[in-house]
Amino acid sequence: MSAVLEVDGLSAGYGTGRVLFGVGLHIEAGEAATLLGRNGMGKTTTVRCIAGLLRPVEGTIRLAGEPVGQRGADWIGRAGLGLVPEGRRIFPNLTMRENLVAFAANRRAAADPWTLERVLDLFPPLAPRLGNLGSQLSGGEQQMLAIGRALLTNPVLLILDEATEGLAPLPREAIWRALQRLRATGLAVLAIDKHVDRLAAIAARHTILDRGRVAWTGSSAELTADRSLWERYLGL
Amino acid sequence: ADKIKVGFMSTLSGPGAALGVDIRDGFELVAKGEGGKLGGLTADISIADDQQSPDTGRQVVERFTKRDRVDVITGMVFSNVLLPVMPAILASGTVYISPNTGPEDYAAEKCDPNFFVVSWQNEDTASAMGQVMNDRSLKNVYLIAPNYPGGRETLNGFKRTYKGAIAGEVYTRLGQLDYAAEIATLRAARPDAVFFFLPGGMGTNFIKQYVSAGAQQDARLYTPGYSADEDTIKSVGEPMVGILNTAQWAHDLDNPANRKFVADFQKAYGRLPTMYAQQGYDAAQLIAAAVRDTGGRIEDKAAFRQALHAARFDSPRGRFRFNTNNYPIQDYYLREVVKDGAGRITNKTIGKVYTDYADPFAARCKMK
Amino acid sequence: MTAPPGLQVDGLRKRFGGVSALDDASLAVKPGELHALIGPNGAGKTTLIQLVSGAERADAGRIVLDGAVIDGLPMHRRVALGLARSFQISSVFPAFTVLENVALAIQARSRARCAVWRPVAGQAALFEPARRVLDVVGLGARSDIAAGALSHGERRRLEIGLTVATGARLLLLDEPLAGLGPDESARVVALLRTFKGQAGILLVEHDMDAVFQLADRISVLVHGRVIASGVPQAIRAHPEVRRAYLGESTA
Amino acid sequence: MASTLHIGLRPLPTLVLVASLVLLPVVLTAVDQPFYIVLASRVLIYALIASSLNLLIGYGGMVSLGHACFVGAGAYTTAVLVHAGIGSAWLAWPAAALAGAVLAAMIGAVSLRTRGVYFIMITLAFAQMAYYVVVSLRALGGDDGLVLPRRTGYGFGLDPHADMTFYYAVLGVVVLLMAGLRRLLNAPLGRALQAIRDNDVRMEAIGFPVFRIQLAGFVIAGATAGLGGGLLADLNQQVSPSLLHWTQSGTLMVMVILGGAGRFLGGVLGAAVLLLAQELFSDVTTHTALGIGLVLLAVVLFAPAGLAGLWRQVAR
Amino acid sequence: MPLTLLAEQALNGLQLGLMLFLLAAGLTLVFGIMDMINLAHGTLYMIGAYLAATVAEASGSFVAAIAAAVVGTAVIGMALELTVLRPLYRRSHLHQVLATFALILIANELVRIIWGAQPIALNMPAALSGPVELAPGLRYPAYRLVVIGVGLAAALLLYVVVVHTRVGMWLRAGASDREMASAMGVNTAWLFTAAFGAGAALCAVAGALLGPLLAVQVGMGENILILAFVVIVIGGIGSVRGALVGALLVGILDTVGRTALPALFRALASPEVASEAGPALASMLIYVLMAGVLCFRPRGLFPARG
Ligand SMILES: Nc1ncnc2c1ncn2[C@@H]1O[C@H](COP(=O)(O)OP(=O)(O)OP(=O)(O)O)[C@@H](O)[C@H]1O
Ligand SMILES: Nc1ncnc2c1ncn2[C@@H]1O[C@H](COP(=O)(O)OP(=O)(O)OP(=O)(O)O)[C@@H](O)[C@H]1O
Ligand SMILES: [Mg+2]
Ligand SMILES: [Mg+2]
Repeated sequence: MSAVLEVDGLSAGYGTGRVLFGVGLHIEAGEAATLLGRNGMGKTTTVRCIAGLLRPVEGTIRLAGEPVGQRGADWIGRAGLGLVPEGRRIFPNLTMRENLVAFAANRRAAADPWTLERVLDLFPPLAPRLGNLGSQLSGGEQQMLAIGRALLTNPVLLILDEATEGLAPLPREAIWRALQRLRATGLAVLAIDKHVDRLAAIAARHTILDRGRVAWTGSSAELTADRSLWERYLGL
Repeated sequence: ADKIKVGFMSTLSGPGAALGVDIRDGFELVAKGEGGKLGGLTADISIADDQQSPDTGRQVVERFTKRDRVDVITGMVFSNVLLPVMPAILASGTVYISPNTGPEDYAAEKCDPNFFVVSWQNEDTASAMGQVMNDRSLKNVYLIAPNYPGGRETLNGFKRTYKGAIAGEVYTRLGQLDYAAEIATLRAARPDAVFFFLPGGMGTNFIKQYVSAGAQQDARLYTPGYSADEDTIKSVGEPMVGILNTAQWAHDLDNPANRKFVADFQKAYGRLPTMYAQQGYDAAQLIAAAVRDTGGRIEDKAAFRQALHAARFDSPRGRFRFNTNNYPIQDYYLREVVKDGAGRITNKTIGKVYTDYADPFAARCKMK
Repeated sequence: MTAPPGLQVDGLRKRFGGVSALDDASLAVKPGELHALIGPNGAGKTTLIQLVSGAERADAGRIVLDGAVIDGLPMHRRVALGLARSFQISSVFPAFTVLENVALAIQARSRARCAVWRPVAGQAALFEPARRVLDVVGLGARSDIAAGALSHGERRRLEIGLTVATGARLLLLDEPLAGLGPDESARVVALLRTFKGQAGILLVEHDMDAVFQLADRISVLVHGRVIASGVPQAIRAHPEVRRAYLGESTA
Repeated sequence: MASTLHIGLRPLPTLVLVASLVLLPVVLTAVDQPFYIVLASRVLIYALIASSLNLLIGYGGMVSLGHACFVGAGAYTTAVLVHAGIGSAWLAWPAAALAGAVLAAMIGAVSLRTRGVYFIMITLAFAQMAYYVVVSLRALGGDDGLVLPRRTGYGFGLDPHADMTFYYAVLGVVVLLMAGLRRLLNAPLGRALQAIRDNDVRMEAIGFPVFRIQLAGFVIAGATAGLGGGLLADLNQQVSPSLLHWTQSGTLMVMVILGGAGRFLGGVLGAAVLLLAQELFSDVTTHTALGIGLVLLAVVLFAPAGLAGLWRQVAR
Repeated sequence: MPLTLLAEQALNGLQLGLMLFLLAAGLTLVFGIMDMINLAHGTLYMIGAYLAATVAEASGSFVAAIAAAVVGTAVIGMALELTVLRPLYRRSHLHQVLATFALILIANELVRIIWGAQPIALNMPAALSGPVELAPGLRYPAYRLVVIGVGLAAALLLYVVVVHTRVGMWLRAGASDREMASAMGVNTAWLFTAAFGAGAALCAVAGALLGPLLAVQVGMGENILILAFVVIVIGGIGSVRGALVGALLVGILDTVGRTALPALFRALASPEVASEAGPALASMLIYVLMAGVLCFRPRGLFPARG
């Protein structure tokens, strides 16, 4: 079984301030993993490093075996990382259709590659808004668009940073279901989300960050079993 | 004195730079010829750029008068720089010698013993052209100039002598790029001839566009010499051919001083001199002559001014002397842009318009 | 006419080109009531807040606050009348420290908000209340770092803090819980509960647990129309609401 | 309390700076270099004008490319008053400031409906209109401008034409206004202005009358620039349309950015360095612009926060 | 005014507009789409003209001149982008203003040092130097018709690329959120360098094409640059369509103003006032237009869409 993502001893920060201290994280092909933790613990920072948007201070990151090293974010993107960033970050001056098709790629000649049609099936509310500029979309529509945009690149590793924020119950469920189906196609997923209980059902492996350090890793079973974790690290 | 300090301030950057550079080159040619001296005195010439802005000009004048304490200032091209800074120069009791613009004020009531103009009064060349039109019995002329005092002055000069009818009188924007509209209106007015005054790039644009519109056949272009000189020819090329212009000088005037000047200038700078170059050249010659005549005792201001006014030097333009208002009394010539034997496009003298012409304002000057 | 106190919204319409974002939407928020506004993505909730807060003009309809029609008023005048809103996508002052952010909101209602002489720095009257607000939203420890350096969740909380600090009597909150971790959500829910009775709140939120915990009444917006309005139990049972919004999950 | 915004005033450096400015002309006279007194006066005046623009660009986020027209308004007002026989600085300078303020109020009221680059361009548009008005009005001397027969006087038997007297008059005005400016920036209004630069929508949403606050800032800057124009007219004893030309607005903007937009002494530093550099280069070469250009390029590439920022980098 | 004259003036307005658009096109790309304030745009235009003039002088072929100018200017443009502008993307617009202003100063001096202060000649091909008979009584300079044609072609090309190709989408995406665009797999760095080069090339086309109509001299870029900015802002920054419409509006209004206004004033007011107010108002007309447009449409006529 081949590792899609291997992060080892990752340290990073902004300016002089350190935020991450030796974070490690491994994801196998077709595996779904999560990154959990309170606000400000370093989840997004980890993601930024993986996506090449933030230069690590130290540590190594390998994508599908390839060391990312000094590669630029664009190389990583083309190498098969599909990012649904925190805060949506869709392109406000492109129409919804442009946001979707501009970066579409069928890298892996996948059995059933993602197409505009499939994305619209996943998120019916988008269809009537294809002509709207990104800036003219509702919060939730933007969120769905951000997910669709990432899917259309047909990634090997999909990273969802709070991808269900601002989604109504129905589309949220749609995403959970889609993720489940996707895993069958061998797509690896790294999810960050506040709905830990739902994630526990979908993802196999979980990592909890606390003040920039890995505080715990384990399986869904272990996570659901040990409520003390929830109180200590997730505040539940 | 053991040396003469000259403050040379001209427009050496921006669109107007071409003119300032010619004046400077002409001026330096004299000093070079004398091995760095003017009239026997070591010449300490500090050169400064007024950027065609009175503000900067004022700053430079302060430096010349208050820090370098120069004996003579010269070099300014444009009246919109000269007029604002002149009071400061005169207040400091420094002599100014204008190698180009000769505004009305200082020709008339405000004439000043420290203010000399070696070029012309702003209306002169235009007046000469008015005369030409009369001589050629052109009865219906169209006038174009930029909408600023210099432009109006020139057209007034033209109207002062021109007797015929005026088909139209248009004032365009300073620094205008496109003249298609004006040209169309102009041609609709069906004039016999067009007299235009558009200094610098404006002239270049106008001529290029006028000719490409094929209007040259319907109405010929007439202009003051400084809008049809070697620099404009260089920038316009072929379309210039056939343009008539008036000037106090031409590079083909046949006199020893001129032959020397043109030869030296071409040798030094590898191009034909323009009126501006000649004017700068004479400004320097004037200073040199005065220094020589005072035996280098320029600290005696009165004597120095006397010597300047006497103006004993051989000008390339031929006969030259100062009027009571320290503006020139000189001849004016008609030149035509032609393609000469060598296929070179240049000005050719085709006649004399005025002999010993004096500007009409001198009468209002109190100086004797 | 004498409208009852609180917020009254009658027949609001708003079109964007072809899209009809709001189509004859009406609802009322009684003083001190926590009124939840739920509905599918793109139903028009944020648009409604935009119109009520004065960020955009309605094509038709009337907005009445405590009996006074406020349609025409610019946003800042409405805030002065006690109507403040929060943003779905956090909108803070990145170059200012967290504390200074909130202090601004306090300054906005101080009489000398545009004074030209007395330095702001060290005006306890501005910073003391600000600190209290930060403690409430749990940013007390972060008060001296630049707002631009906050994490997403922290910024969401500052967003709420800014709105609360205006001291408005009627708050329009656009998904205040979005992006908050479980414990932070719980903290904010508790905060909102303390407001009950003191300030009216129009709460737009997709977190149904929170909504059903907090709301006195709930209105459901679908395609720019309020299809149902009532107490939580009624809404939870409402068939059309289940179909259009809740789905079967929260049965 | 920790604040990134409060503009502190370190007494010692300030004292040294002001003291040296006071002593400067005495020294220069001692070494018989009156010219540099004039130059210093010019630098001071431009420092004031640039600082007024810094208030807009650096603190208010209102990037105006029309600032020269307020300078022009003040300058021409002074010139016209002198021609009308009103020769007292006590009248002429306030009048200049008033002219700047009124013009700013009119232009600001329209321009502030726009944002960002559109604001840059609309301010430019109005400045260009002002320029063409001045160029075309023969009453204002058209392209030749107006010459002031004499400088405006201060009474008390002081002679404004004595370079030193004029310098001190300017110094007084500039120091006073800079002090006022600092006060303003630290006060609630100043804070509000800076917050609007950061996020105008949020400011409106927490209850600030954004438009009015920005207009206030715009008018204050306009008035200051107008006053600067008045001083300039006196210094040069001449006014001309080139004062209002868009390149002038550009130069002022360059001064601010060069010195450091949003740094209190940014405008001052920028004006001083640019003018002195010009003086220096123009003394040794006629390719002044080349030198200036290289300096600017170096600053923008290696001192992102402008000279004032560099100051701090070095200080550390 | 006779009909032919009316027609001719209409053509002149159109033609002036497209002259401006030639320069505005490159500016729309760099300033509008890529969102960089490049004051040195006029400088590239000047360089284009000078290169064209030099090559035309040497080779005698106008086509060769244009080709050389385009290639040369594009290379220079990309070099500038790599060395000076690339470090500034992450910084505020103000830094771009300062840097590109510095470039203007430097370039002008260098050009003066290399080519001298006197304007230099760039003549149109003899074939086009005369007028052609469009309609009986309506002769129009052939060359200006070419300018009209090229202007329209440039507009069309730019519109198609920016609005209907992926590259155009990447550009717009990169301009609004560089980081995210690269995360989506776009090599923004090189994309922008290339686009800047294209912008420079468009400058060169403008410079080479307008050279025969306008003086080729130091500083020729500055004044026309302002007009180009006006055009773009009126149209709506980032909109090719807007830029074209803006250009035509400015061209026609300016032409009408210059021809009709003075006449109008002469009819209404005293000659004194007329000769003063007429030209004055004509000169500021386009700025009045811009202020008016922005007053009622603060984001231009066509707020940012292709
Ligand atoms: N741009 C930035 N500059 C400086 N510090 C930052 C920046 N972004 C985040 N930080 C700091 O880094 C730490 C981790 O931030 P990060 O966004 O990774 O947290 P997170 O786990 O994603 O939190 P959340 O759940 O709120 O998104 C926080 O303390 C935050 O203050
Ligand atoms: N400026 C605009 N131009 C065109 N359409 C717009 C504009 N703003 C919003 N819309 C559309 O109006 C509808 C309502 O938007 P709104 O933001 O109010 O939805 P919402 O209820 O807040 O949704 P969400 O829960 O996802 O935030 C959406 O379908 C959106 O696409
Ligand atoms: Mg995060
Ligand atoms: Mg919403």
